[in-house]
Amino acid sequence: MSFWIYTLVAVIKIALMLFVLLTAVAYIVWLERKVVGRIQNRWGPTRVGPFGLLQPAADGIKFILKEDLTPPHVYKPIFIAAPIIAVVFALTSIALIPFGNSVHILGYDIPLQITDVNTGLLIVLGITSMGVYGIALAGWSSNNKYSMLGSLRASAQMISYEISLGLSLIGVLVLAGTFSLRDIVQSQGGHFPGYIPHWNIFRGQIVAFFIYLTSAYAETNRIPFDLPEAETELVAGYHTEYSAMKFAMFFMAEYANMVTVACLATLLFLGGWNGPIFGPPLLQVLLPVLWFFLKVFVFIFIYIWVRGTMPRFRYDQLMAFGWKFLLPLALANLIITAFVVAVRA
Amino acid sequence: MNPNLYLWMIPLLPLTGAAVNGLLGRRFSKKTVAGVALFFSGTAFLLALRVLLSYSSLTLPYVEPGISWIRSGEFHVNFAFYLDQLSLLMLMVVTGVGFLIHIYSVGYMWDDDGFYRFFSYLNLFMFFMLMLILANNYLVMFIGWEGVGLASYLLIGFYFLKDSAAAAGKKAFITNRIGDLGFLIALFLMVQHFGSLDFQRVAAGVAQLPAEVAGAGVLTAIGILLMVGAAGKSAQLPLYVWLPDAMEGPTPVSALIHAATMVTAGVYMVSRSHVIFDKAPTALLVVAIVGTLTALFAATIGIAQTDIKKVLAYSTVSQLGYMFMACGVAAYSAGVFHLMTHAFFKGLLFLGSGSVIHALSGEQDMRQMGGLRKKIPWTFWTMAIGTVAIAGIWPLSGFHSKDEILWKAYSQGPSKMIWALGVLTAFITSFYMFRLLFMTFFGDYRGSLESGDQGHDAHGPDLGHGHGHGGIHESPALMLVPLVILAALSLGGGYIPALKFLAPVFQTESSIGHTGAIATSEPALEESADKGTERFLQFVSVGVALLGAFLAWLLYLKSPYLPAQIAAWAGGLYRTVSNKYYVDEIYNWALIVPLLAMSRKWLWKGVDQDFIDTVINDSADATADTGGVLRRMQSGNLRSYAAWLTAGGAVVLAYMVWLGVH
Amino acid sequence: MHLALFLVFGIVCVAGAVNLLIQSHPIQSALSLIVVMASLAVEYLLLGAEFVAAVQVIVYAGAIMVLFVFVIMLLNAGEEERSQGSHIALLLGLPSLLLVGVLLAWSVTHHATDSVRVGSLYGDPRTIGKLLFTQYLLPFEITSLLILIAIMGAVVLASKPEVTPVGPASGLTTGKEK
Amino acid sequence: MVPLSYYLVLSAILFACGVLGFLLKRNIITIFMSIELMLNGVNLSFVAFASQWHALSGQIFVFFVMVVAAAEAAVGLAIIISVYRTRDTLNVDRVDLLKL
Repeated sequence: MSFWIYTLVAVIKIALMLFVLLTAVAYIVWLERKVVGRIQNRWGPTRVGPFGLLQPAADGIKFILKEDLTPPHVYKPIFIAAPIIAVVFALTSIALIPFGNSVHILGYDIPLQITDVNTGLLIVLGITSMGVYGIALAGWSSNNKYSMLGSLRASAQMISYEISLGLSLIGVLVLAGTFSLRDIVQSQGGHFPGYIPHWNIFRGQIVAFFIYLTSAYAETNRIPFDLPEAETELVAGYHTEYSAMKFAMFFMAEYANMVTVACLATLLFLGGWNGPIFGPPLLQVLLPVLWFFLKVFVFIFIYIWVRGTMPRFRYDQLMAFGWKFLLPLALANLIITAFVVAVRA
Repeated sequence: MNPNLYLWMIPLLPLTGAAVNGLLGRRFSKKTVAGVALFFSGTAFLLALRVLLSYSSLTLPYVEPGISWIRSGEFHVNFAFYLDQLSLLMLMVVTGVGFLIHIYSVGYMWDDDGFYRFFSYLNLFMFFMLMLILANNYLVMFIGWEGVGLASYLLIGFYFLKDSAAAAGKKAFITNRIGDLGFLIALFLMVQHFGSLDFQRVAAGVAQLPAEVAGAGVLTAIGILLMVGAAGKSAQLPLYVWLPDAMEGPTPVSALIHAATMVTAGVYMVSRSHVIFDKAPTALLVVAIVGTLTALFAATIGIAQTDIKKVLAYSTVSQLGYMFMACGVAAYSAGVFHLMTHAFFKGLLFLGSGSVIHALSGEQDMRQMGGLRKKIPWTFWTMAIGTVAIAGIWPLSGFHSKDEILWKAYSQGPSKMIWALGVLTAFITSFYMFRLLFMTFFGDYRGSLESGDQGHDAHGPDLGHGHGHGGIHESPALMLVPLVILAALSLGGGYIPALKFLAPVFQTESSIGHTGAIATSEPALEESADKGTERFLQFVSVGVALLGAFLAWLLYLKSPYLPAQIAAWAGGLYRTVSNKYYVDEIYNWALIVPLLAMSRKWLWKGVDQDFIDTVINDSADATADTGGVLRRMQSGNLRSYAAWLTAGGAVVLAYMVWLGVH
Repeated sequence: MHLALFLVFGIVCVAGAVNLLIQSHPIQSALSLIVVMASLAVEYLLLGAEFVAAVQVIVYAGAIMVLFVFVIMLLNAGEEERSQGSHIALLLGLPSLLLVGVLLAWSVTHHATDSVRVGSLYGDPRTIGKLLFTQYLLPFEITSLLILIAIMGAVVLASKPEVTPVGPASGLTTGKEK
Repeated sequence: MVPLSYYLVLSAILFACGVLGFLLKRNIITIFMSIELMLNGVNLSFVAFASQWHALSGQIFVFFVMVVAAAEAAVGLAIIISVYRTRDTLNVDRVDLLKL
C-alpha cells in the first residue's frame, strides 16, 4: 500500500468518522431530550420537523447566530483556548476506535479504523486525562466565583475517577494480553457452549464493567456526578460565562466524550463488532458495523435513562464514593482476575 | 641463725607516735601528749638497745627482707632493712640522743601552745632518720633522706607566725633539695650501671670495675654527686647557708637535728658508700678538700658571732667539715667516731644554751649575758664539760675522735696541708668555744633581766623545783637530767671502742688504700716509728687547744676591752667576718635576683603574655572573621542558594569532563 | 521523515521551555510546560519508547501538571512582580550555567556519535512490565512507599490547621480581587 | 536516521532552560515547574541513551524519575500552599525569613 493511497484512505475515513460523530452528537442531544421528556411524562421537542427531528439543526443555527460576548476582567487568552482544548481532546480520542472489521475494496484490505496503534487503549486514556484542562481552565479564566468552584470540583472529580477507570480496564487487558483495541475485540470472538459469546462481560469482568460505567459517568460529568454544572447550586458551573459558539463547543465536547466512553465500553466489554453474521457477502461486511453501532446505542440509551432517574451526588459523597468504594473494588477485581489468569495459565 | 630482730618495728614506733600525736593531739592534755611521745621513742630506744645487747650472737651484716615496693623489669626495690656495725652505732646514737632530747623538750616546750604539734614532728623526724639509717638500699635511704629534710623544714618553721622562721624553713628545704638533686642523679647512674640500688649488689658491681685513678669515669661521677647530696644535707661549703638560719627553730630542734642526727646523715651516707669512694680517689680528694675548707671557713665566722646559737651552729658546720675531712682521707671509722662524740658534746652544748636562754627567758645575745656561773650552776658545769670536750683537750671524748682524724689526715692524707689546716681549725674552735663560755658564764652580768620576768620564762610549778618567778633561775630537773647524762657521755665517750667496733665494716670491703701507698686498715699500722709521731702530734693538738683557751681567757676575762680594740683595728676584716663573708648576699645577688628577673621578664611577659595569649586570641579572631564572611552567604534568598548550587554543579561537571579527557 | 518529525517537535519543545521563562503569569508557564511535555512524549515515540510516551502523557501531563494548574488556580497569586532579590543569583548563576551548557554540548558532540534508527529499540509494555517486576522490583516497591509518604505529607501540610496561625492570611483565599 | 547527539543537545537545552528558570523566576510555583522541566530534560537523555545501548533499563529509570517527580510535586505544592497561607505571597524574594 503506497504512501499516497494510505493517506487518501485515511482522509476518507477521517471525514466519514467526523461526519458520523457530529451528527450522532447532535441526534443524541435530540434523543436525550426526547427520552428524558418521555420519562418525565412529556413529549420533548416535536414541533421542528417530524417528531422534532430537526431540533438539533435548529439549536446549531441558534448557537452560531447568537452574540458571542466575552465578559470583562476575563483572562482572555485562556478564556478562548479552554473550549477549543475541550473539543479537540474529545474528538481526537474517536480516532483509535475500530468500529468494524477490515473491508476488501479494490483489492486493498482497509481496516475500519482510523489508526491502529498497539498501545491504543493507553493513548485513549492519555487523551481523556488531558481533557481535564479544558474544564479546569474554563472555570478559572472566567473570573467568576461559581465557575471557579465548578472547575475546581470538576477537575478534582475527573482526576479521582480517572484512577478507578484505568484500574477497571486492567482486568480486560489481563484477559486480552494486549493494548491494541482491535486485538482486544478479536480476542472476544467465538462463544462458549450454550451460545454465550466470548464477550469480556461474560468472562468474569461483570464487576469491572459496572466500575467502568460509574467512573465513565463521573469522567463525563453526567447526571449522578454532574455537580460541576449543577444548575441549582452553581448557576451553570464552569461554563457560566460562556455564550453561543463557545458554549456549544463545551456541549459538543461533553457529548463526544459520552460517545467515546460508550464506544470504549462496547469494545472492551461487549465484544465490539462481534455478533452473529449471516446472509450475502455485502451484508456480512456491514453486519459487524451494525452490531457495533447497536451496542453503542444501548449504552447511550442507558446514559440518558440514568440521567432521567438518578438524583445528584453531594460533593463529599461523590469524593468518598470514588476513593473509598470504587477504587478498592477496582483493585480487588484486578487482583482476582490476575489470580484466575495465573491459575489457568 | 640470727634471731628475728624486728628491725621494721624500730622505725614504725615513732611513726605511730607521730600519727597519734599529730591526729589526736589536739584533744589530749599536754601530759598525755608528752607521755605518748616519750613512750614511743623510748620503746624504739629499748628495741635498739636489745639489738645492741644481742650483738655478740649476731652475724652481721643482717638483712631483713621487707615487702616489695618497685618491680619493673629486672630492677627490684623493696622495703628491706640492713644492719651492720655502722648502722647499729648510728642507731644507738639516733635513738639514744633522740630520747634524751625528747625528755628535755618536754620541759623546754611545756608552756608553748603548739605542744602536740612539736612532738608529732619530732617523732616523725625520728621515724625518717631511722628509715635512713636502717635502709637496705639507696632508694629507701632516699625516703629517709627526704623525710628528714621535711621534718627539719616543719621543725625550723615551728614558730610559723614569725616570718624569719618560715623563711628559714623554706631556705633549709630548698638548699637541701638542691643537694638532693646531686644525690638523685647519682642514684640514676647507679641504677643504669649496676642495675640495682641494694648496697650488696652495688658493692659487687663496683668490685668488678677497675679503680679509676685517671679521675674520670662513672664511679668518680657518682662519688662527686653523692658528695653534692651530702654537702646539701650536712651543710658543707657551698650549701651550708641554711644551717645558721635554722637556729630560728626551738633549741631542742637545733640540738637533735642540727647537731646530733640529721646533719650527720651526709657523713653516714658517704661512709656507707665508701666502696665507691675507694675506687674514685679524685672524688675522695674532693670530699677532703670540701671538708677541710668548710671546717676552717665556718670556724673563722664563729669567732665574730654574738648570738650564742649562731656560734654553736657554725661550730657544727666546722665539726662536720672535720668528719668529711676524715672520710676524705679514707678514715671513715674515725669520721663516724667523731660523729658519735660530736653528737654527745654538741647536743649537750645546744641543750645547755637552751637552758641558758630559758633561764634568761629568751635572751640569745651573748653581750647581754655574763656572770651566770652562780645563778645556773648545773648548766654552767655541763656546758663547761662540753666546751672542754669540743676543744679537744686530753681526757674528754672530743680529743680522742678529733686527734684520730688529725692523725689519719697526717698519715694517710694526700698532703700534709690538710693536717695543718686541721690543727689551725682546732685552735680557732677552742678559742671561740672558750670565748662563748667566758662571755656567758664569767665576768659580770651585762643583761637587764634583774627586775620582773619578761618573755615566757614562767614554767609549770609542778615540774621545776618551785623556783619563784622573775630573775635568772636554774632550769627544772626535767631539763637538767639529759644535760647531766650527755655531760657524762661527753666525758667517757672517747673510751667507747668505736674504731675496733667499726673495723669489720670498712676492713672487709676495701683492702687497697686510696693512694695505694699505705694500707688503710688501722691494725696494719702498728710500726713503732709511727707511734712516736702520733704521740707527738697528740701533744701538738692539745697544746693548740690550750693556747686557744688561754687566748680567749686573755681577751674576754682579763681585759674585756681588748676585743673591741682588735675589732676596731681589724676594721674591714672584722666586719666581713661578722657578716658571714656576705655569702647570703652573694647567693642572692648571683642566683636569686637573676632567676626572678629572668622568669618575670622573659617567661612571664615574653612567653606567656606575648606568645601564648596572642596565639589563642588570634585564632579566636580568625574564626570569628571567617564566620562573618560565611554568614553573609546564608542570605535567606532562595535564588542565591540556587546560584551556588549551579556553580557547584558546574565545578563538579568540569572536573568530571577534565577527568574524562585525560 | 524521522528527522523532520524530530525537528518539528524539538522546536516546539524548546519554544515551550523558553515560553515558560518569558511568561510572567504562572498559568501561562504551566500551559507552556504542558506543551513541552506533550512534544517530549512524541520524542519518546520517535525513540521507540511507546509505553514511556503514554505514561508521560497520562502521568506527567495528565496528572502532575493538573496538580500544578489546580494549585495555581487555587492560590490565584497573579502576575509575578519584578523584585530585585539577589544579584548573586545572576552574577554567579549565569556564568556557571553557561559553563555547564558548554561542557554538555562539548561532551555530547564528542562522545555520542552513533545515530538512532526509528524502532531500533522497541519499548513495548510487555517487556517493560516483565523487566519492571523482575529485575527492578525492589526500586518499584520503594517508590510505592515513597508515594505513600508523599501523599500523607501532602495531606498533612496542605490541610487547614485547626488553630488559625498568626499570619495575616488565615484561610484559603479564592477569587481574591487582584 | 537522527544522530543521538541531537537528542542529547535537546535535553541539554531543556535542562539549561530549567536552570535558568530556577535562577531567574520570582514565583515559587514557576521555580517548581522549572525543576520539573529539568527532570524532563533528564528523562529525554535517559531514553536517548537507552535506545543507544539497547538497554530497556533506561526507560525503567524514566518511570522512577516520574514517580519521584510526582511525589515531589505533591509535597512541594502542599508546602507552597502552606507558605502562601502564612506569608500571603509567592514571591521567593519576600520569603527569606525563618520566622513570620
